Amino acid sequence: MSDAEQTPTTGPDRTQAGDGKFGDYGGRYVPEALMPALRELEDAYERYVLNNQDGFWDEFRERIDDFGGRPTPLQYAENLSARYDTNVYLKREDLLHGGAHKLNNALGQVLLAKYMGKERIIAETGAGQHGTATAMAAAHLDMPCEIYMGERDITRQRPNVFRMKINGADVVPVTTGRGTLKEAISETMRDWATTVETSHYVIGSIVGPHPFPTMVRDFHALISEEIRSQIQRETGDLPDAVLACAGGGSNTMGTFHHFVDDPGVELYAVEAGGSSLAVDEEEGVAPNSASLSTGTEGVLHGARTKLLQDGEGQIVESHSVSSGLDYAGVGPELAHLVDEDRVTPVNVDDDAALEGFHRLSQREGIIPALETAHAFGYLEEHHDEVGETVVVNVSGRGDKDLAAALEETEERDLANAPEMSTFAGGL
Amino acid sequence: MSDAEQTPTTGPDRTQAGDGKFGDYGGRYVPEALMPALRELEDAYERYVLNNQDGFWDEFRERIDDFGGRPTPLQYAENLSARYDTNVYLKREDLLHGGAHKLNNALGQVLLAKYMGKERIIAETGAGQHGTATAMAAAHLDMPCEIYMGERDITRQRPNVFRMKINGADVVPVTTGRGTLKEAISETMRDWATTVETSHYVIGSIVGPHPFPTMVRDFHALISEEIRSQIQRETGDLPDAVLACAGGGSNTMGTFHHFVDDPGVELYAVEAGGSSLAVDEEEGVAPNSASLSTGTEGVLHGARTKLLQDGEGQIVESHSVSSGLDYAGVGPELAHLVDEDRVTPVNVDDDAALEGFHRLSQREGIIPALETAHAFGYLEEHHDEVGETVVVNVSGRGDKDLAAALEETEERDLANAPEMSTFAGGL
Amino acid sequence: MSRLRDAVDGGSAFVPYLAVGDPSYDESLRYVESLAAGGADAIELGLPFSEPIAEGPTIQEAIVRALDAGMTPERFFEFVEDLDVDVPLVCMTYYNLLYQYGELDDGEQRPRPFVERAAEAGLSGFVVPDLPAEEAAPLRAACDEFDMDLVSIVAPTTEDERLERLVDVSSGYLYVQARLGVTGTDVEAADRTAESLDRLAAYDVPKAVGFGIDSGEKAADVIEAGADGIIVGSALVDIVAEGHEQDRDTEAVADDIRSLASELKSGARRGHERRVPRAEGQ
Amino acid sequence: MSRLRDAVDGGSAFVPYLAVGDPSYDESLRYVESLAAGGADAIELGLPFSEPIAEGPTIQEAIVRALDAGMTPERFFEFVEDLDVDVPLVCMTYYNLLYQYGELDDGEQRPRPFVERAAEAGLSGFVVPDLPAEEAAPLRAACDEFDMDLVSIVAPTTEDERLERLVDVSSGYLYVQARLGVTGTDVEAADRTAESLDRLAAYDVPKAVGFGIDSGEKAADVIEAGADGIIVGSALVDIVAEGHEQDRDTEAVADDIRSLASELKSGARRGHERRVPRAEGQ
Ligand SMILES: Cc1ncc(COP(=O)(O)O)c(C=O)c1O
Ligand SMILES: Cc1ncc(COP(=O)(O)O)c(C=O)c1O
Repeated sequence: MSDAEQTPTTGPDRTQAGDGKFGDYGGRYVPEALMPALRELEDAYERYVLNNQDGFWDEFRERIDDFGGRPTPLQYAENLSARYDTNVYLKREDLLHGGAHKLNNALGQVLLAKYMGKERIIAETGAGQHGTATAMAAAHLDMPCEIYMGERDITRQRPNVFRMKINGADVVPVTTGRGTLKEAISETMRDWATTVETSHYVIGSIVGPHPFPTMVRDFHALISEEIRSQIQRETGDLPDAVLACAGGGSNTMGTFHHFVDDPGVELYAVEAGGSSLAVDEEEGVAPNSASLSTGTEGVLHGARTKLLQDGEGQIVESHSVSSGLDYAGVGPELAHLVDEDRVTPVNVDDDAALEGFHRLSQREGIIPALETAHAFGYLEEHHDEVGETVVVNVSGRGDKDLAAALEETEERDLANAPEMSTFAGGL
Repeated sequence: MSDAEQTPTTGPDRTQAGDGKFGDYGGRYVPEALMPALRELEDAYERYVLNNQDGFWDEFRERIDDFGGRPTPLQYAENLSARYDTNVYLKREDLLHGGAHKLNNALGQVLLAKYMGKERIIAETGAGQHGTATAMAAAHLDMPCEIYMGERDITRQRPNVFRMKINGADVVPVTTGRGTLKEAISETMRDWATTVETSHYVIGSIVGPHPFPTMVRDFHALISEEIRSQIQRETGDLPDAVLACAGGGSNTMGTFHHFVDDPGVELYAVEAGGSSLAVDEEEGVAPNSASLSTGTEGVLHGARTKLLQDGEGQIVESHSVSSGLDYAGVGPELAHLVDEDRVTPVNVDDDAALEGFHRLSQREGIIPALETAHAFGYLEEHHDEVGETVVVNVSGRGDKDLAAALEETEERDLANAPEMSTFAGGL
Repeated sequence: MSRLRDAVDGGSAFVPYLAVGDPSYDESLRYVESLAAGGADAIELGLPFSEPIAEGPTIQEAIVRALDAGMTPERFFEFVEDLDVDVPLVCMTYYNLLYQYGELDDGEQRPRPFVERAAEAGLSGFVVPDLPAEEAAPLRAACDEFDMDLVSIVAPTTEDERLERLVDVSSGYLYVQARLGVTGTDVEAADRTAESLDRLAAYDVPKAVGFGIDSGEKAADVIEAGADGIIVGSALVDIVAEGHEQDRDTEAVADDIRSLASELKSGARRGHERRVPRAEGQ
Repeated sequence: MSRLRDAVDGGSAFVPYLAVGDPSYDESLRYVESLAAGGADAIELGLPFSEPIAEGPTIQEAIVRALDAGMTPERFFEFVEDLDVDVPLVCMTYYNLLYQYGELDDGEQRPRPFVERAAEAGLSGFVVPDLPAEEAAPLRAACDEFDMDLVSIVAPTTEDERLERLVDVSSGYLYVQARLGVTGTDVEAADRTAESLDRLAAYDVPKAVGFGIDSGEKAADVIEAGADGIIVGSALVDIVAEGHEQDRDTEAVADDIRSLASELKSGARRGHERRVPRAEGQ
């Protein structure tokens, strides 16, 4: 029991699950075989998550506090504040168990699966962040767990694979296609389509068919619920701006949710600009992951949303220096809020993100995830446009990224990289 | 501002700094040149830490909460509790910023150095845990920082070296002797002896000359202060036993401090039994780090304490599968509490520690540091002797240990290791 | 009038599937024509999409081969036009490709441009596994306009109250999934088939059963259990894959395809004969 | 009566240091004897300890070589007994070795056994850099019993109120640290020396200045500044280290040691001559 218990657990807005539509976005574009599972999940979501049946939400709150380490602090960033002459506050999701915001959702869903009487957890993972969070949650709740992961990703992310395995999860290599996240998603859908009656598929961001985008957002909305009361306690007021990096958008919507109805709070979703914002149609590659900034409407992985596609509707391969942002789609709710001008989509390129990584490490003693670093890249470039008080979500810690950060830093001529010659040849 | 602020910050027992003696242990066995610096430090410790002059302690509490993530949760470990038919509570120091309890002390000392008007931080590190915590604290407080580290340790601990460097610290390779922790300590003492007037030496455990053992313990005593109120809130009572792993003993004394005067609470310091408890006099090696269990009285690194030495008083090389416990000495206060029969020194060998590592990972979804894993190795073997409620300090997370855990697991035939063949050849 | 309904309504229809452009445009043309030669009553032509979430590994790999060989929606329509077969053709693909195709005229709604082009190329209908009935209205409207069918998939898990909606929105035939899971041949084909068909008996629409059928015997069993037709994909794609991997002669592969097609078709007939006497005996 | 006081009290004493057993027992014997031959007035013999926290890298490496070659406290005493020199010898080591040595008789206190054995071997006193005055009583008592000296080190940072205590507990001579830091030769030797000596003027005990002296000229400067003697370690150990690394002939190394010793001793004499006329002139 952390001292968090003294904070009232208000829970998500106990309204409706909604119909899964955010304007025209969202929906449930999935094979018929999965429909009943989604309806069952929607029902469970309404009963347990929204209406706290059998004390689900209370149990979730207690577990995410005691096992996960909530509430996470909102820290005044002295050195950045001085640098920018702006009050910069950091929401420290990097301190959550597992090292990123991911656990909020993974724990919520695994617990929900338990309430639903499911016997088995499946999930897919690309870089391994969602996979490790799910494996931890499954171990904590004593649920068998299988994680699908592309064969190529498995070789690139061995430490995360190892973490999942020692947490007792089975990591199932996916050998079809190019052996990356896309194929792992297909394979997990396939497993789920075969085993829906006993398995729950833990989707890792606010993407996929209804009710996933809404439900995943509710689990992560603890972030903005806490920020709201923390910043008010500290400054007596709401912030002028809130920044969060956006891949699928789970930490983004988690950070924004409780501010959406406050028009005075600007919301910035910082995407990965990669090496360029253009799409190479010939190669089927977009060297970025900026689907909010540059994507077009389409249907991917069960939802209508903004995505990176070529002129014919084939999904292109996205790219980012941060593997956790490297996804061609984005949550439908976020796509909608961008269309409504409520959320401002912005992006910074790989170089700016790496400089953000080094800046936060050197000046604040916090090594951020490369995903998170994008938000700090944006802050550096636009600090004079964000008002007097800005909250940045530190969505994860960078320990998982040390090797990548080294390699990418060595290849570039960054303004603020430390001397790295000792590390020639990798970590 | 985390919600921790609602917890009253009682601070250390505001009594006296004491004379640095714990029975016959402790003292100040250092070159004369350092004496004035130690007296200056003792004076600063009394004024700022014990008497909160200029609001030092308040500032420390606010920073360790907001930057560090205190209070850390006390979590009921459901699965282990069921396994042992005993209420097992986990104190989650692994969730502290940096991934171990180390930051409590590093942040406290760097802040104190600032209050003292020092301009430069120096520290030594073996495995890199104390070095990374110090580098983070120094970046946070905008202090130049140099970390001495043996050349051999630098090659063995590259990720930690990288972390220190990206936090802006200078890592100074120590090439004398065997290039490990001992030489790094000598080198840092040497630097300090030359630069005492402007530098502060941040010692990383409750070892060294007075006032370090007392002061480092006070910074870490937040751990037991929190446990005490958390467990009382949860169970209405004190625990029957408290377990913590012991290397130098900083997390141990931090975990025990507020229970020392409660005779009903058994305190177990779990040392690294390594591969054997014997000392090989011929080779000058003790294949363990069990100085409380097997060591003899002597003088090392500025204090009289229990230590691992040969019959002539030469310090032997210690060994443990966990580099953070791998030290031939132990804090004088702990040595004294053992002599007084207040603390029970116990130990488990490398195999039991590795099994503890896998057990906590698999059953609770928490990958512990290999240091921490020793406490769980002990709990497994002696769970029927620890009473009905036991608190175990999870002093750190295991992310830093993945490569070592893999290698050591592959070499052994452990009862509970996951299948590891995918990882042949390392991470 | 529905060409698909007519094609499947005979009681022993054989509806094979191949991914178009696998492993190349020309080879694929030959293979699809062999299906017709082997007795197909209608053919499902897979238009490759980069994220085929409803496919098993066999068809997923076929789609990757076809994409790598340059298949696009436009090439797909040319393919249909180049084909020399006289059975109705169904386009099987994912909704995003329908949705993105072509330019919209004033007041026009997606996916009308795709449907218009498909009709022009000579296709008779669509199967879109990721398009739920709830979102099917615009496609349905365009199908009506161009006299095309929209085939719905019914799963073993589909609840009864949902069946009505699926039947409502669809035309031509119902694609009845024999078992849970995705396309593939690893599980006993007649699983739950009888049960599923029972639930559908009330609906006056032909039912073609797919998933897992890979031999004449299985085909016979499924038809005997009450299906109006069988849908076979992975077993045929396997022949294409193996031919490609072993670099076999196109004609030899086409022969094998035709011969499996014939086996499946006669299995279906056999099943029909087995059922009809029994039906008469009741 | 103190042999050490007598040895250092002449006004231009030369007190060299070598680590015993570096790089081997036999070579070390020769080198120490060369120091005497070169004019040493007393010799500090380093008994190697595994954690020499007060040493600079030069002496630390010497200690590692000596330990690797098998030096132990018992061998150290044998070494002292084997030595053929007629100047007083000081044992310089860390407290843990004194503390652990030997078996205690009833009522006996550590480190008496070590002191007893040292006296028997012919040593005249001790320098123990990690033993503070506060903890020195048992050693002091044993020294008194066996008529040995305990030399205290005075640092430039030592506060005045602390000086008294250091002087109180010590005998023989005071080891005056010329600058902050550890042993070594990298900094100007006369730094702060005059200042330190000024502070000590009131105490009637010879002052030997160490840290950083590596030439006759520096030796002269330090003595001229008021020291009664000079202590030289690293500069001599450097010769041993170089000889060992380059595998030089023992006698050649011994010659170099003797010649640096002579240079230092004559530097000290020169400094004394420079100071005495001046002192007379005042
Ligand atoms: C630290 C961190 N931040 C952000 C993200 C992006 O995910 P999302 O946009 O869904 O929050 C990830 C995904 O792995 C992550 O690990
Ligand atoms: C996680 C962890 N636990 C325990 C220790 C042991 O140190 P101490 O006994 O001083 O707490 C260390 C030292 O590095 C550590 O990293």
